[in-house]
This record gives sequence, C-alpha cells and structure tokens, in this order.
Amino acid sequence: MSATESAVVSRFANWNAAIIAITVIVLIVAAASVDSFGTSQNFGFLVLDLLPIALVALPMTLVIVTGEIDLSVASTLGLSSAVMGYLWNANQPIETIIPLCLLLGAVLGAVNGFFVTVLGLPSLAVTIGTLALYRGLAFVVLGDSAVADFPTVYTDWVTGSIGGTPIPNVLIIIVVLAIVFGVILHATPIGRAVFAVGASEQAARFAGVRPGRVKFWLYVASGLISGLAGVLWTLRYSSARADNGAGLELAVVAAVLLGGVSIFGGKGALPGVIAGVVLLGSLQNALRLSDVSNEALNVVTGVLLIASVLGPNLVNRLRRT
Amino acid sequence: MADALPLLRVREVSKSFGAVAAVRDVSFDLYGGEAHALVGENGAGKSTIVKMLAGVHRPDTGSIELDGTGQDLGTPADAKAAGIAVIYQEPTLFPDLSVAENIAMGRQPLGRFKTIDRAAMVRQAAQLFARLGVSIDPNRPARGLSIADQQLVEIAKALSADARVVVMDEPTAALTGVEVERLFAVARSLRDDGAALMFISHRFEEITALCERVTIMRDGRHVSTDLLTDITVDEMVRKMVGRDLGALFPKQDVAAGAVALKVRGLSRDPVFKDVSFDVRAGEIVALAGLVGSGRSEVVQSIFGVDPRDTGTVEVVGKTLKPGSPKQAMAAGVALVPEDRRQQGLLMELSIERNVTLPRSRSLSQLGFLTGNRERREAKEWTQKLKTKYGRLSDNVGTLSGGNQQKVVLAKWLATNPKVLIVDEPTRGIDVGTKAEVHRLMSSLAADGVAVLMVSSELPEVLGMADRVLVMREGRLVAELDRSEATEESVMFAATGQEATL
Amino acid sequence: MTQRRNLAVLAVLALALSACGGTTKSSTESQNTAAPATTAGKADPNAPLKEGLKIAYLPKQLNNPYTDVEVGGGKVAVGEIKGEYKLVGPNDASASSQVSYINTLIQQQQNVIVVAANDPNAVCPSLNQARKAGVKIVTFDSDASKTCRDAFINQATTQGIGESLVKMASELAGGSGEIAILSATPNATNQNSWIKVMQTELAKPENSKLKLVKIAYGNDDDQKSFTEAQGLLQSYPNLKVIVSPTTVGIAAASRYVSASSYKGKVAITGLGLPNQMRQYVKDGTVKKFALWNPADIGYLAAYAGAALSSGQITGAQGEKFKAGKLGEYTIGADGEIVLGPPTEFTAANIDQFNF
Amino acid sequence: MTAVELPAPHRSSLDVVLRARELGIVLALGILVLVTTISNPRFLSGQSIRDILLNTAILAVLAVGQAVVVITRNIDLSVGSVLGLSAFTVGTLLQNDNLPVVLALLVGAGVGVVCGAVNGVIVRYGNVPALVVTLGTLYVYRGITYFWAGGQQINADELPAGFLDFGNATLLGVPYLVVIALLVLVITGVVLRNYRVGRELYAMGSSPQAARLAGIAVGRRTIGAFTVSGALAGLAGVLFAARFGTIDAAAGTGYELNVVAAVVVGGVAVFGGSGTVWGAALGALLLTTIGSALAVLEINQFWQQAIVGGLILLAIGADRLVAVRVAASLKKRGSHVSN
Repeated sequence: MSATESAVVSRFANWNAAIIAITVIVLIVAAASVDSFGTSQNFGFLVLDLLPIALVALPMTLVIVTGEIDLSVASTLGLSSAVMGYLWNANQPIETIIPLCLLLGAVLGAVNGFFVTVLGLPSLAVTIGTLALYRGLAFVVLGDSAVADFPTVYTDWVTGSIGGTPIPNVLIIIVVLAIVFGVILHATPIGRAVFAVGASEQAARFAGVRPGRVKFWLYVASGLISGLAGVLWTLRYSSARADNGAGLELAVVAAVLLGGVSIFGGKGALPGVIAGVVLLGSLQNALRLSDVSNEALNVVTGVLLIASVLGPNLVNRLRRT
Repeated sequence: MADALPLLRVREVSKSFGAVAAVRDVSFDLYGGEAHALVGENGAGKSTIVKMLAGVHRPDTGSIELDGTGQDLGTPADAKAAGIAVIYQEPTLFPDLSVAENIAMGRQPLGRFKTIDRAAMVRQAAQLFARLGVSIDPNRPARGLSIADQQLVEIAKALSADARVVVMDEPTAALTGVEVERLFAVARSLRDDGAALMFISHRFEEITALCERVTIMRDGRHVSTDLLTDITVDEMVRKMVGRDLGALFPKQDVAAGAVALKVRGLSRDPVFKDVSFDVRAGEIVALAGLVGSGRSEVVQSIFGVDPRDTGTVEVVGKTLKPGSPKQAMAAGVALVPEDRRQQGLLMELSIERNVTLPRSRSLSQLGFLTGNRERREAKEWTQKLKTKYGRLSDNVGTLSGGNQQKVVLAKWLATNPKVLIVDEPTRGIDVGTKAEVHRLMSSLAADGVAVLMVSSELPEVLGMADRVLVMREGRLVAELDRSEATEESVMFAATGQEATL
Repeated sequence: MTQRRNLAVLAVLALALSACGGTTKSSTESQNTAAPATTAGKADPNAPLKEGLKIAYLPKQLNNPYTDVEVGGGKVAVGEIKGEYKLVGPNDASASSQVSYINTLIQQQQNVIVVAANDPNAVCPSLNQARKAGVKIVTFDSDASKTCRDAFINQATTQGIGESLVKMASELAGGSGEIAILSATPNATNQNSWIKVMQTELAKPENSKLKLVKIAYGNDDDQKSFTEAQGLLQSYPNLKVIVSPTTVGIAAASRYVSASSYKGKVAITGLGLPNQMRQYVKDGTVKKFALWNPADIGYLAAYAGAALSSGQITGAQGEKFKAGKLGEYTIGADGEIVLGPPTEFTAANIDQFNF
Repeated sequence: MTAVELPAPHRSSLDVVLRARELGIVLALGILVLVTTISNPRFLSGQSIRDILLNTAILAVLAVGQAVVVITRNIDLSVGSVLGLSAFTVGTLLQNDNLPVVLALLVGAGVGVVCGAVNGVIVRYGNVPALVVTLGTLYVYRGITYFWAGGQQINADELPAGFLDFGNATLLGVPYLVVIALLVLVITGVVLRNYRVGRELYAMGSSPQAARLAGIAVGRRTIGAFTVSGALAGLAGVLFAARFGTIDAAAGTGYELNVVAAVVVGGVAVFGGSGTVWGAALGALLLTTIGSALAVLEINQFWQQAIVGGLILLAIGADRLVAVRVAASLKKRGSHVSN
C-alpha cells in the first residue's frame, strides 16, 4: 500500500473526522434536494427537536469516555418534568421550581454516582435500575395527568428566537454548554483524568487521579443536564408529563457512539458527538420533509450506529492485511 | 538422557505484523526428556515463538513439525490437540469457575448422554494436585488464588492434557524462591517422564538450574543453540545484547542526607503489620522478601493507592493523609508500580498523555491545557531517558517492554520527586535497558533523591541497595547494611530458615 | 472542592430567594386564558370549495385499526373534493412526536391539518404557528385546546355517549351491582369527559344500585389493557360489568374474559369496532356495545377543513356547511361539529357493518 | 504414584453461593405472595395463578435467552424487536393459512435464529461490542417490522381458532405456554450446567482472553449464544401472538429492559461468567408477580416501575455484598503448597 493511500485510510479510520464530513455532506445534500429543509423556520424546528438529545449527549460523552454509561437520563428528564408540573400545580413560583428541578436532577445523578462509585456496582445494571425507578417515581408524582399553562414568558423564550434573527434562543444554551463540556474534556486536567479513568482505572489511580470522584461528579453533571433538559422539554411543549422523553436514552447513546466515542471508554471527542447529534436530527428532519416514514429512520439509525464501529474496524483489518 | 530424534522441530519460521518482522527464519529442535531455554532481550521474538507454538499466531512461512510430521497450528485448539501445553507468564484461568473445571475445560470426563461427570472431574483434579504435592480445593473458584497457586493450576492443566511439549513463558516472574523450587521439581519430573520442556526466563540462575540446552534470539533472529555446559552466562549475555555490557549494578557511593521518608507503625490487616523504617536523601533502600510478604502493599499504602489501618507516613517532615496519592505526589513522592501494564501505564493512550498525566494540573494555565506544554515536557523527559518511539502521539502500548518502563520512569521523574519508590523496576525488561535503569536510579540517588526499591531479584537488591529491609509475612524482620547483606542473609531473613538456593 | 460546593449551594439559595413573589400558576392564569384565538375574517357561505387543497391527517398514532378507518373516510372525502390527501403520524402516541410532524406539515405548506391531539396543550404552540401560516386546523377524536384550532369534529355529544354507556351497563348488570371502567389514558380528553357524564348519570336515583368500583387505565395499549382487565377481575370478584369506552380496551378485555373462567359471569360493553368485536359478540362474551361510524368522522373533517380553507366558514357558532353525502352541518358552541348519535351493535345487527 | 487421600467430591462453595442467591428470590417471592394473599385471598385462585404463569412464560423464555448471552459477557438488546418481527411474521402466515401450531413455533424460532445470527456475526466478525450491535439491530428489526406491517393490525378473529386455543389450552392443567417455557428452561439449564458447550459459555464470560487461549471456539460460541437468544425471542414472539391474539408492528416494544431487569434480578452478573437460567426465570416470575400483586393490592400501578427499579438496585447490591464476603473468606482460607 502506498504512503498516500495509507494516509487516506488512516484519515478515514479516524471516525471523528469521518462523521463530521458525513454530517456536512448530509446537510448540503438535504438543503439542496429537500424543499424547505434550508429555511430559517425549519432550522428553528430542527434545533428545538434535537435540543434534548444534544444537551444530554454532552455529559453522556464524558460518562462513556470513563467507560461507564448512564441509561437513566431520559427518566431523570421525565422525573424533572413531572416534579416541575407538580410544583407548578402546587402554585409555586416558576423561578423556584426551575432551580429545584436542576437540583433534583443533580441529586438523581448523585444517586447513580453513589451506586457506581461508592458501592462499585456495574453502571449498566445500576442505571437500568434507576431508569425504571426514576420513571416510576415520575408517574407516582404526576400520575398520567398533564400539567399545562406554564407562563408564556418562559415558554415563548424556549420556542422563540433571538430578536429578529432565525437563531433559536435555546441554541445559545446548546452552544454554551457544548463549549463548556468540550473545553472540560479536551483542555483541562479534569478531561485528562476522564480519559485516563476510561483507559485504565487502576493506572489512573496510580497517577493520582481519583476515579471514583471523577465519575461521581460526571454522574451529577449528567443528572443536572438531564434535569435541565426536563425543564426545557416541559417549557417547549408547555406540558409537564411523567412520560416526557421516554426512550430518549437510546437515541442519546446512539448519537454518542455514532460520534465515535468508544463504548469501552478512553476514546472519543466532543466535536464528533455534536456531529452525531446533528446528523441524526437532520436526517430525521429531512426524511420527514420528504415524506419518508419513521420506519426508514429507525433502520438508518440502527445501520449508522453499527457502521460507526464496524467501519473503522473493517478498514483497520484491511489495512493490516 | 535426551532422545536421539527431536520431538518438535521449528523450521525456518517467520512472522510479521504489518511492516514489523517479529520473527525471521528461526529454527531449533526440542527433544523429549530435555529442558530447553529460550532467551533474548525483550522484543527479540520469544513471545511470538511461544504464540506460534500455542496456535495463537500462524507462521507466515516455515513449519512446525511434531514427530517428523508437519503441524498446522491455526488455533489454540489445534495446539492442544497436538499435545502442546503453554503456561503463560500471566495465568489464564476462569475466575468464576471451580479449580477442577478450570483444569478439565474442554476435556471434562463425560458420563451418560455426554453430560459432564462432575465427581470424576473433581477426582481427577485432586489426583493431579496430589501428584504435584499441593493441596488446593478442586471445588473452590479460581478467583482469589495466589499467583503461585494459579501457576500450579496451569501446570495441572498441562499434566491433565498429557502434554508432550510444555512451554513455560516466564513462569517464575511472580514466584518466590520456594515456589520456584516447587515449580522446578514438577518441571523436572515432567521432563523425566519424557516431555520436552521449553523454558523462557530472564534469570540466568534459573536457566542454569533447570535446562540442558539454550537457544538465544536477537531482533527476531536465531543467534545460537548450545548445550548449557558449553556456554557461560557472560557469553549468553553478549550474544543476547550483541555487545559487551558495563557493570550491571553501578551504584555510586553517596553520603546519605536527612531523612526524606519516615514510616512508623504502618499496619493493614491482614496484609502487613507494624512496619517502621526511614529512607534518607541520597540512599537507595531495598525492600526485599518473598512475593506475598506484603512489600508492594506497603509501598502502595505509603503512596496512598491502598488504604491503611494505622500508622503514619512523613515525607520531609510533612505527614501524609492516608489514601490520597494526590497528596503524596504533592509532597514529593513518586511510585513506579509493580505491574506496568495495569498500574503504570494507560496502554491505549498516547505516550505524551502518559508522561504528563500526573502533572496535568501543574502544567495547566488558568486551569486550561492547550497541549503545547504537555508535548514539550513529554519530549524533554522521554529524550532524557533515551526512549525509542515513533511519534509522541503513538499509543504507549505499541512500545517494547523496556521502553514502556522508561515512559513510566519519565512520567514520575517529571514530577521531580524527593522520594522515588520503585516496585520491581526491571521486571520483564531486557538486560540492556535494565542496566540503564540501574544507572538512572544511582544517579538520582546521587542527586539527593531518596529511593525505595522493591525487588525480587537478589543480585539487583545486593548490587543497588545501601540498606536492605527484609519482610516476611507482613512484618519487617531484618535491616541489613550493604556490608551485611548477602544472598544467604537476605534469604534467611525472608524465609525464616536456611536458604536452599 | 468544598469551596465550590458552598458556592453551588449559595447560588441555589440565591435563586430560590429571588424567586419569592415570582411567577406562579395563579398569577399567570388570567393572562394565559386571555390568549385570543386568531381566527379573523368573515365567513362567505357562498364561496365555492377550492380544488387542490392539501389536507393532511395526523392521528394520535399510526397502526391503530380504528384510526385507519377514520382516515380512510377522510381519504374518500378529499378525493371527492379533488384535494391532495396525506397521512402522517408517529408510531408512539406521544405529543412531542406530533409536534415534529406539525412542524413538518407547516414546512410542506399544507392547507388543512386534521389532527387528533395526544395532549391538548403540548401541540398548541405548533398548531398556532401553523394557523399563523394560514393553515386551518380541524381536530377530531381528541380535541386540542380551543385556542389553537378552528373546528372540532365531535363523534357524538359527550352527554349522549356517557348516557348510552351507563344505559348499556345498567341493562347488562340487571340494574344493580358493581361495575368498573377500563379507559385509555387518564388525560385523554374525550375519555375523561365521558367518564364525568357517566359519574353524573350513576349518581342519579334510578342508577343508585350500580356501584362504580374502579376506573382502570390501559393506555390504549393492547397488552396493558389486557393486564388491567385481568387485575380488575381479580380485585373485584363481584364485578358484573366492565365498561370500556375505547376500542383497544374493549377488545383486550373481551379477549381476556372470553378465554377465562369469568366468561358468562362478567359482561363487557363500551365503544368498539364491529370487526374487532365480532368474534366476542358471536361467542357470547359481549352482548352489546356502541360506536359511531369512524369513517364518517374523517369524512366530515375533510369537508369542514375544506370549508374553512375556502372561506365558507370561520368556525363561529351557527355557521353552516355541506359535507357531501352526510348532508348539512351546523357549527356549535366553541367550534364543535357533532357527527350524530352512536349506533348500538348486537349479535342481531353486527354482520351489517364492516369497519 | 502413591495412593493419596482424595477430598470427597462435595458441593462446591460456588454452588452454595449460587443456591443462596436463588433462594433469596424464592424468599422474596414467597413473602410477596403471602402478603398479597392475606390482603386478598383471591390472589391464589386458580385463574390468578394461571394468569401470572402465562404472563411469566413469555418473559421467562426471553430471559433464558438473554441469560445465555449475558453469561458470555455480551448483551442482546434486540430481543423486543425480534419478538415483534417474529410475532408479525407468524401472524401474517396464520392469517392466510391454518398452519399447525408446531410449524408456527418453528417459523417464529426460525425468524429469531436469523436475527440472532446476524447479531452474532456482526459481534464476532465485525469486532463490534454487543451493546452497540444489538442497540443498532433493535432499531433495524423494529424498522423492518413497521415497514412490513405499515399500520396493519392482525386481530384475534383473523387468527385460526386452533392457534388461539393453543394460547389458552392446558396440558394436565398446565397451560401450553408454561409447558413450553419450562421445556426451554430445563433444556437450557441442563446444557449450560452439564454439557461442555455450556461450560465453555461460562468460561468465555469469565475470561474471554483465557477462553481463546484454552482453545475454545469463542467466535462460534458467541454466534451460537446470540442465535439461541434470537431463537428464543422468536419463539416468545409466537407465544405472544397466541397469548394476546392482537399483533401489530409495536408488539414487544420496550421488552428489552424488562428482560435485562429479570436477568439481573435473577442474579446473572452483567459482566458474565456467573448466574443461571433458573435464576433468570425466577427473576421473570418475580417481576411478573409484582405486577399482578400491585393490581390486587390496589397499590397505584404507577409504583410498579419504581419498585422494579428499586429491586434491580437491591439485587445487584446484594450480589456485590455476597461477592465481597465470599472473596474475603476465600482469601483467608487460602491454599498453600503442602510441604
């Protein structure tokens, strides 16, 4: 194999770069071929649709890089939404409710963190447990009813855009948090510790990193952001319900893995994850605008997910022989 | 004693991984009833040879013949079927299964309807242990067995397979003297029953004690095969390295300074009890003893990765909080751990990330890391230690064992330690690198670093240390000056009886 | 670390304090309900029906046989008025997926959206956005909030359905005994208003011997309804009738009872599809149940939407329009259009219906 | 060789721990049934028990398959989707022809075998983690079912009476569905415990590295484990169709979490190598019984999910505790070279 060829191959084997390229291509093709995909209004809808996945994927990336997983995020979102509705019904001021919901999210995350780091239980099992537990509690809090009539000042802000421009307000939240998490992961000692823990917990410990502490706070962050996603979800739809966001965890994990993060930990980059989120969101949007059924999207998501790991593996194998 | 015809012939085998030729045109013969040593520096291709015999790798060219017929060892199952048993350096047991089942895996005695006859399986295991003269409960799970016991189970596996060729890849690396003796007794009896043994070790005294013939490899090539009676240790070393070595253990004399590390009454039930000692600046103190005597646990507890029940640790007058490596590092302690792959390095991360991980906080500016300072620092220290690598961004797992150990040392020397603890600093690295490591430790001591060294290699202990502390069953039982320390005195203290070596 | 933690606690406290006297539900109630409907302009009853109208149906979810029949009727009507018919919908009955579809329909510049709301409020902002873009909104099955649609096709008056459900239950129970309700989801608008009427009916003296012991929710999920029916029978051994005002619930309950030892002891009634229920009517598990013709709902919705879009009506009370084979309809209070009385099905007449 | 005194083959300490683990579930189950029965004696009526067993049967078949995969240190999240695809396939076939029940079971299992083998092949040859593969095929298989069904629902009246009878009929008082589940359980249990293939699955899960070196055909066994899980999910699809009579493309959605929950509660370690299918089946029984008990006890049904979640945490917490205890005792007991 020639030098240039192998350079091309290694470029492709870097899934992070590949996924960004794929995402850009999909965006261009969609804008060119799907009517009204490129409109500013549609851009607003697109951003709102991928808001919860984008937010939750940020801490999830860090959690998966440490080699753990948090499947309880969607349930945390649901419980945050349910509590928000409950307190709103109890005539509490929204300005108190929102910080309380964020705090609740952080506490729920801390519970996960406690089981995983203090008791040393496998996170997959723990968070499947809390997935059921938190969702169950959401139903206990709010039952099957829906709470509406949130103040329009807040709901309008969430669905609105920055004065006159087509840029949705919530995009600010996404961008700010993405930068925060990106910088933490890639340009701080905490980020170095996150990668170290994912690569080898024991070796990280021998280098002075406290894996338990790192993971614990990541779970708190995951809970906090899920709580925030619950608040924004509730305000966006102006409807607090216990089943809000059900099933979202799989979409989030799919987006993160699609973004090139290794499920075994130690590898991954945030730009790739953002690309993964945008790719899934815009594919969904474009296919729907082209009247392609939901089902096709399911299949595409699944295939992309497998391909994101299979592709680089096969390329590596080809390169070796 | 050896049969006239070779039992196993390795003929001109070659194996490449990508562009790297790991083994090139290597040939040698193993005879029934003979123990054959395979030596060479790390990266010489010994492990690749072992893996070819084990059926893990298939040779690119060349052949492996058993009793004169060519074998296609494509999978470990093929090797097993051909009667080749491999005992790896790191035992490969199934922790959740019982010991009996570990031994019988794939060959379980069958009863009615081809179901496994558990009673017979347990009986077989018990018989094997009786033959080996050990008492391990066949019904217990393999999880929690000591390394020595795990090796014994591995040997029982080989016995149960009636293996005709037994390959042992550094089986003694983690064993104590008594355990090595036990292993050798078993190995000799296997040999005397007509099996061909292949034995890989870095310890020449073991090779001379066990083997009749030695094959030396260098850079993937076969250098020579000789009867051990025809070759001296010096010649072997020369052939392995391809050059003459300076003194193996060049400790310079340094006047000891103030106490840098002060340990008092350190205890952790049931591992060690009431351990007290000092290490002064400029001193190299060896912590000797059998594997399992609690040496590594003591140093890990000092560094804070392991907890402790009672006791105090002071570094240059500052008392360390238990269980906090971070604080120990801040106080100037560095620990080069025993297990390079699991504890010392993040094998899947780059060389630069590994080197600068402990210092990521101090290298950051306003809490942020841009990567430049890390790269500069990593470059500086790896060059100081003459580490050989392609790019700093390569995974550290791609380096050879010796260079990996240099990365670990670079990582800790970069923290500018006042107290350097090294646990088995030269385990599993080749002779050349070993000497470099020794020279480095010596010069660090000369610069006023207090060095505490855990080692199982007596020549290293005796050559390097200003003082030798000996542990037995979790207690500090002797403190010997350089002048008092001999193989006999250390072994006597370590075992509590006259040494038999 | 501790410092940082203290800071966090402080921040939360500060937020909580600043919130005293903040926005609460009661303080916003007046403001929210005051949000005006955007319908404007005047109806021109003589305006011709436009051709080529793009009419999209967005049911609660796809893959529901009842829904299929409804939108089937819609398709026929859209064909009659020479419009473009489209059917989209989520696979799960969630409001959030519906919102995405409404957004998509806005992008595709549909003229009319016929929607069955999964949550009366959650779909509202999007529906209003659609109306701003000139799309007419007709709801069916499950109404959205009044402020965000132009007209609602009501299968039957709430009062009428509630009364007929109680009447059937009373007949089957022989005038006295325990009855239970197996509903869809507790926030399904239509279900709840029927149940409310039933409760009022049951409070009347002539029904005093009927005792409503439990309202169970099967979430319009076949399996959940099945399990709920099972739970009801276990918990209430003296149960005489299960009333299920949802097609999914009644079918699941019938299937459970027909194969269990309760068959013949417990009667099932409610609202069901003749095709789904035929087997249980014939094997005697179910004596009678009721329903309107769902195809007519979709049919009527198409005509209502077209009339709105053509300017024949605006959704104001008292306006009239023609709905093809169904004849003339008059818009009631709050933009409601009532389809007509439900039909009762029994072993005698069930074979005349195929939907 | 001299005669040596051999330790009598006794119950291994491993077995004792495992038994204790399963006893724990049985105990929890016993207490639950007792409390519920005291508050409502009808909970123990024939019909009620029959309902619980019928509902358990489907979950148990899935849990047995899942346990086989989890024991090898893998996971199969696609079981719910495979169940849906199989149920719909069988439903469609039965709509047109009156196939014998046995054939329906075989077709369903066949659909599952194909799905499971695809999972296994990608895991094995693609070297892709099972979590990723089966999360992907969870979407893909479900998508295929939706494509095919396209909103169509198969109702009880379209299915042949013989097939529906099979969902309710009994053999000596035991429903056929339960008989099938028991058969699956016993066969799998015996194979896992008493056959080499079974022990190799445990070995793979316990240490994949060592398994490869021990000459176990890890790749083939991995594909095998996924195929078994797929086949059982397919079989469960047929049972589902017979039991519920109404099949649409959404059948079995979200089942994967219940199944994993049952397996975990049943004491199968998520990192492989330990646990039994008996435990997994007991886990399924416990979860189902909780569901029924809540309805009978008139505890708000919304609590069910929360209780299941709490139970999972309790189960893995208890496993951890036991493991720590056992490890400590094994270390103390030690075993040394007898000089």
